[in-house]
Amino acid sequence: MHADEKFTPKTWPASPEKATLEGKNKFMGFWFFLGGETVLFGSLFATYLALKDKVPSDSHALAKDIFDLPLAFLATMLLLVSSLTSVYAMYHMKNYNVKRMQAWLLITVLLGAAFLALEIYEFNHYVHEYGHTFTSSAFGSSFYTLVGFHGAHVAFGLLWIVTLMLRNAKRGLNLYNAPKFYLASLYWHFIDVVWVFIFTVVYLMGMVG
Amino acid sequence: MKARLSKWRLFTILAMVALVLSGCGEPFLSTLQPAGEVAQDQYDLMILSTLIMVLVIIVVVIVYMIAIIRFRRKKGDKTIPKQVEGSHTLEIIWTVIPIILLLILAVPTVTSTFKLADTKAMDKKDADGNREALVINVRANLYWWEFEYPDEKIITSQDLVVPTDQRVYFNVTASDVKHSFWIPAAGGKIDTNVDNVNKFFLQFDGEKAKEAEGLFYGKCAELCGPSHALMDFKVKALPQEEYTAWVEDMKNAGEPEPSSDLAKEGQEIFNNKCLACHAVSPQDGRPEQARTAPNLATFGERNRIAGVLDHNEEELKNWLSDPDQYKPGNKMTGTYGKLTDNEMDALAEYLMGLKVQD
Amino acid sequence: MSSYAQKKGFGATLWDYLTTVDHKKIAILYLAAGGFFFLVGGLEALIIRIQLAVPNNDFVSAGLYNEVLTMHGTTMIFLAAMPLIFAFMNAVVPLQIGARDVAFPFLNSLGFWLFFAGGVFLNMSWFLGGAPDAGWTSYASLSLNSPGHGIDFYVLGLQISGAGTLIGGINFLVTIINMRAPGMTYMRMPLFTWTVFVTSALILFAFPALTVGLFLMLFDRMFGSNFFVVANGGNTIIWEHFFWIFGHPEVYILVLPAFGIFSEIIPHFSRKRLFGYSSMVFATVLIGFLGFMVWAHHMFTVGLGPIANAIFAVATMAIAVPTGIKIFNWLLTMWGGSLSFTTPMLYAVAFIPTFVAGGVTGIMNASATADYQFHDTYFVVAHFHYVIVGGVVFALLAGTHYYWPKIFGTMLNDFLGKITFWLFFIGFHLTFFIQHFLGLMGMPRRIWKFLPGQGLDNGNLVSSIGAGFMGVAVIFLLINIISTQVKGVRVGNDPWGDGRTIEWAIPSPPPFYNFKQTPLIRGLDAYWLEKMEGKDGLTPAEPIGDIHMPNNSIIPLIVSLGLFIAAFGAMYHVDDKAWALPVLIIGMLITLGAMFFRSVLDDHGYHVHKEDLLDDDDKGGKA
Amino acid sequence: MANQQSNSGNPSVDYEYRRRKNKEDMRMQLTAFMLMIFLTLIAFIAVAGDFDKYFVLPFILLLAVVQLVFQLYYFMHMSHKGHEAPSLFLYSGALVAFITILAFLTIVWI
Ligand code: HEA
Ligand code: HEA
Ligand code: HEC
Ligand code: CUA
Ligand SMILES: [Cu+2]
Repeated sequence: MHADEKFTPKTWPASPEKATLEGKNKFMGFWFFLGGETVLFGSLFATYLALKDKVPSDSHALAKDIFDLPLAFLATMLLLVSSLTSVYAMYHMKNYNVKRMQAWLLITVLLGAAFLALEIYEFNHYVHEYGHTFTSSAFGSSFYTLVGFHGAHVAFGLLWIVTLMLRNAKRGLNLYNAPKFYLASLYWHFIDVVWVFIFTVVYLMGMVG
Repeated sequence: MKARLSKWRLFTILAMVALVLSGCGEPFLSTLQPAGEVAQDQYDLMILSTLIMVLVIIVVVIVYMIAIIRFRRKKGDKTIPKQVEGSHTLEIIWTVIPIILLLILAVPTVTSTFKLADTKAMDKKDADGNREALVINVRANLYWWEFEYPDEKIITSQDLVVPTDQRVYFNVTASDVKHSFWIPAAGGKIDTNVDNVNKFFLQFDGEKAKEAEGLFYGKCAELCGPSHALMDFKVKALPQEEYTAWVEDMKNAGEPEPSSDLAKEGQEIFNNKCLACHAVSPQDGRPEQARTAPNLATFGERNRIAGVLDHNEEELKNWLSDPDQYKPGNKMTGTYGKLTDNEMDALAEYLMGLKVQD
Repeated sequence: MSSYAQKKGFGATLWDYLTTVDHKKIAILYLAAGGFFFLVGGLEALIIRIQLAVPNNDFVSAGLYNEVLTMHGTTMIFLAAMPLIFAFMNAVVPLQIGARDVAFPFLNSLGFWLFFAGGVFLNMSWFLGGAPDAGWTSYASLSLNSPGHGIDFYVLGLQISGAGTLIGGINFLVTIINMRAPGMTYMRMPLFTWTVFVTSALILFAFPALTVGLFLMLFDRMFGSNFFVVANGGNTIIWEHFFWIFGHPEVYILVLPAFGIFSEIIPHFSRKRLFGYSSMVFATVLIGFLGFMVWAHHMFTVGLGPIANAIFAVATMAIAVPTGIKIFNWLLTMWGGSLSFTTPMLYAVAFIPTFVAGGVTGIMNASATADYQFHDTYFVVAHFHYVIVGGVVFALLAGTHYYWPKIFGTMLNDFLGKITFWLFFIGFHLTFFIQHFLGLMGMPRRIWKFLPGQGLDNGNLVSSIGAGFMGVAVIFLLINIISTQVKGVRVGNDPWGDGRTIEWAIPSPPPFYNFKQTPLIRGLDAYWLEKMEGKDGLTPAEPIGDIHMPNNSIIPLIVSLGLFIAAFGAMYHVDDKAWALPVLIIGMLITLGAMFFRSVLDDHGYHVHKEDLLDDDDKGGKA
Repeated sequence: MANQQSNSGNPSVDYEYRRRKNKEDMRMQLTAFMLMIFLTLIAFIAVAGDFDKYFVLPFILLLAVVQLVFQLYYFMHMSHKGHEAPSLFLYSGALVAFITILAFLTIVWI
């Protein structure tokens, strides 16, 4: 069995991501990595919650002043939908339909990029509108660190998916790259999971007070 | 053979006695000679836990000694011992017994944790709205300590003065980096954080204070920079009347009145160069942030300079000529220019005369 | 590419080690680097003890003392103990579970080089303006206050080496889950493998907390954020929590594999199976679990309030129970056995009472109000050296002697080994026993000097003399190692005799593919079982066939080098040095470029062919 | 434990079956997605609607947890077999994260 063996939809295995030992290892290792990432984000959430609204006495930008529902909603929708599109990509991966997979991945990437653009706009807005910056208060530091770490994950995820798409544009699917696509999509979902908590804990709870 | 044996025995006994004696340490410093309620509670807990631990060690060591002596392999022995899988009875025994031992330790631990954290008395007021308990605000600074008596409106530094045989309550905080406030003989430490004010209490036993000649040593117990090792302070534990007298003296101290000409000269220099940081009266009305150096009102009555140097003119001049040599990284170095020998003499005379009690 | 044992030149050997992805060679790299840092950390310990030998000593200055103290703790924990444990994990685990390598050989190498780059970076601070000086705990208010770049070296160095450790942890988790030979169920895994498994899980969950803490510190020191700046709403206690949420599991990360090593050595030299295997496994898992619930016992004096203190006190005490189970199981393993006191066994035997003494002082510390007295005194220093040196270092020394033949194919001299042992053992107790009393007598830790007349003089002198003994012991160890390797007497599969686990069934050192045929595991202590049935090898689980092997790669080294360079740029960027930003960018480009290269260039490895394997038989399976 | 193929004996029967199975799976995913959008909407509405704070906070947290479960079990296939170790480790990570957050909400004072 060789990793770059050619397949047809019929010979393509049921769980291509786990069909080889390498795939199985990657699959398992990546899940564990996500376990570690959970602690990482948990720590960032903890920091944020401890420092929420902790500002020097002369500053007034608090959570309930700056956040804005429509913006958060839009961002949430973008990311949620991109999660679905990456599910579609994996659906076609399992069916050995490279073209469709690539197409759905492209849509995912576009949605992710839109999300990032929105986030950059949002940060910019806070800085200019409220003087709420990374260095203005402990609240600012913890907010930008938490949301920024998530944004960095989105950016890295985009880079990863794009690299995979380009690298495998010509040679199609095989048991060597199927696990990679699968992991990238897991990663993307994980980013979405984190966002669910960010919009709930940071934005919604921030607005409730 | 016999002689040798008895010599050994003598030697062991002597060694043990020496160990026990040295094990106690000095009465003004050692946690093993508790000088008050809090230290006593903690000492009792230490003794209880030590007893439990010695018991554990004895049990382990007995089984262990038998095992390693009885079951040594004889030379050339090729037999294969029985391959035992385990034993449920034994497993249960060595799970349950430790749990019991731990419970014996856990119960008093939890009780005393709550007891020693109980500072409600700090807020109790009598009919006139005066606080009943004695409260002292402790502020730790890079390498020196300030003690403010908020109800008496007096401030002192380096030497903490407390009455014996009553609970003294403390508010502790730090103004630059984290330190930790510790008077080993009187009780455990509490951190002086930069983020908050911690509260706790201590009590100083009159009898024990006498044994320690009325003077306990306090230490900074949290790494705080180069001179962390030298951030010592002293605690004068006085009987109630003496303490009250001291407070009165402090309240009435006012500005210092130098007695000699040299000292007057010293005062002049001091007011020019030093007063910006150091106050010389126990009533320092400035806010906390402005009090950037030890209050020197009682300097002449201290028994250490800057917490560590012997209290005499020579050391004082040494200190003034180069503080950094004695306390690396301290915040006084380089803030007052060079002093001439004359200025030094005058300052020393003046400072040594700063007293509130006669 | 075929990497059979040929006589190679120095350059080729060096290149081989720089690029290797073979777990056995990576083990040697870890052993060498960790050993080196142990010497460095030990030297720092000796400086500490010289300074504290007599009152009012001026051997080192106050600032330098704090640097030495900080680097001693940091080096010993992160750069000596951790990598040495990784050395044995790498050397032993794949062999014990019948695997050809770890799950991710490439990442294994990356993990090593990241650790090494971080360690070297941290130690560069000595030459570039001063080492970190806020203690290995680097509490926020003090570390933000610390001038110069010392703390930046600490933050960046630990960040880089921490990434390497995390990678290593994940690697071993997957290896142990996915790569076990047929028949090796979880409850047939050797105990060392079990402890490595739990330790890896602890690494996975503990290191992210440190990562976040370090990021916050980095941002505060370099980018003007306010996490720990009280005036702007920050809070320094956050750092303390993160450090200990990581730091407490860390001590179990260190000690569990040590338990594992002893759980191999004691049965081996008692000729008796481990008593209560399943409860040992259970206790290991339980210790790992409880390890996450107790961190605040390092913070009893912070002022968290009586409720928190009480909860954490009781939770901490609970750890005595599973640890006690282990102690008694070891005792009962020896009970009724046939004990042979080789050097490794001496360490194991010395470990038991020593560790119990250290463990029970841990329980004393756990008694919150008593800890108000113990905390930050030499009592705590004595506690943790009893568990760390008496537990971890004894295990590492024992493991060095025990596994030396499996790693290098030669046998350390037992007589010299025993000299090392006795000197180290005596020196250790001389140094640290008396420190309990020093602490109780009012000696705080981390003090640069102590003043005469406080009753602390004699105790400190005794302690320093003990450290000298340990220093001599280590020199004997070095002599032993050198003379053994110069003599180079080869040994067979099972040089200690009585090997129980399957690594002793294959040649020492094993061929690069480990097992010609994957073995079939038929029970706990599989090799012992086979021997008892009169066979002298393992039962194979498959016919001889081609073996798939990964290719060597220089990329891990380059990735780590890039980060090493970038870290300098990041650090000096704060000083507005013009060259700093380009250096940062170049470093990151090197790293990212190497990673990109790796992901674009498919690397499917190569196969060792059946015919060559059969051939190998004649050469005695040496590789 | 060499590399093994998980293809079963008869490829074409298998193939039909798998196609169908994948399709069903996908339909489930869509349903899950709809639900998630719905939950998100409710959460936003709850906040926009100015309800009592002590109702809204636990409520939206609950919704987030439900979404988490959807993501994990549908999108990330954690319900499929072969996910025992992953879920064990993910939940352990979540536990550690939870304890951390709890501690930071209770014993980090200012
Ligand atoms: C390998 C490292 C290691 C290990 C294994 C341990 C094990 C333990 N440690 Fe230790 N510890 C450290 C390394 C380690 N520690 C370090 C490095 C520090 C200082 C960090 C710093 O501040 O720089 C520290 C500090 C430290 C403190 C903080 C002290 C302070 O700063 O005030 C506490 C407090 O609770 C503590 C407790 C414990 C306990 C309860 C155990 C338990 O796991 C011990 C359990 C073992 C036994 C109890 C013995 C065997 C059991 C039996 C024979 C059964 C019967 C026993 C009883 C009934 C008691 N440790
Ligand atoms: C794995 C962890 C580990 C190990 C093994 C050790 C080993 C030793 N440690 Fe320590 N130690 C810590 C971890 C460790 N330590 C930590 C975490 C701290 C807290 C730091 C802090 O407060 O921040 C600490 C603090 C600490 C202190 C307290 C300092 C203070 O608070 O002021 C002391 C004092 O005695 C000490 C001593 C020693 C000694 C004598 C050894 C000995 O066992 C060392 C034995 C080794 C040798 C003696 C090596 C000999 C080397 C040679 C002979 C050189 C040869 C050289 C060449 C050939 C190049 N250590
Ligand atoms: C920047 C403010 C500053 C100035 C100006 C200053 N000092 Fe100090 N001084 C300090 C600080 C801070 C300490 C505490 C040093 C330590 O213990 O680390 C101190 C300590 C002392 C002590 C020891 C105090 C004690 O309680 O034992 C004396 C005496 C002293 N200063 C005298 C002087 C004299 C005399 C001058 C002027 C010539 C002077 N100081 C100027 C800040 C200052
Ligand atoms: Cu102040 Cu140490
Ligand atoms: Cu701990």
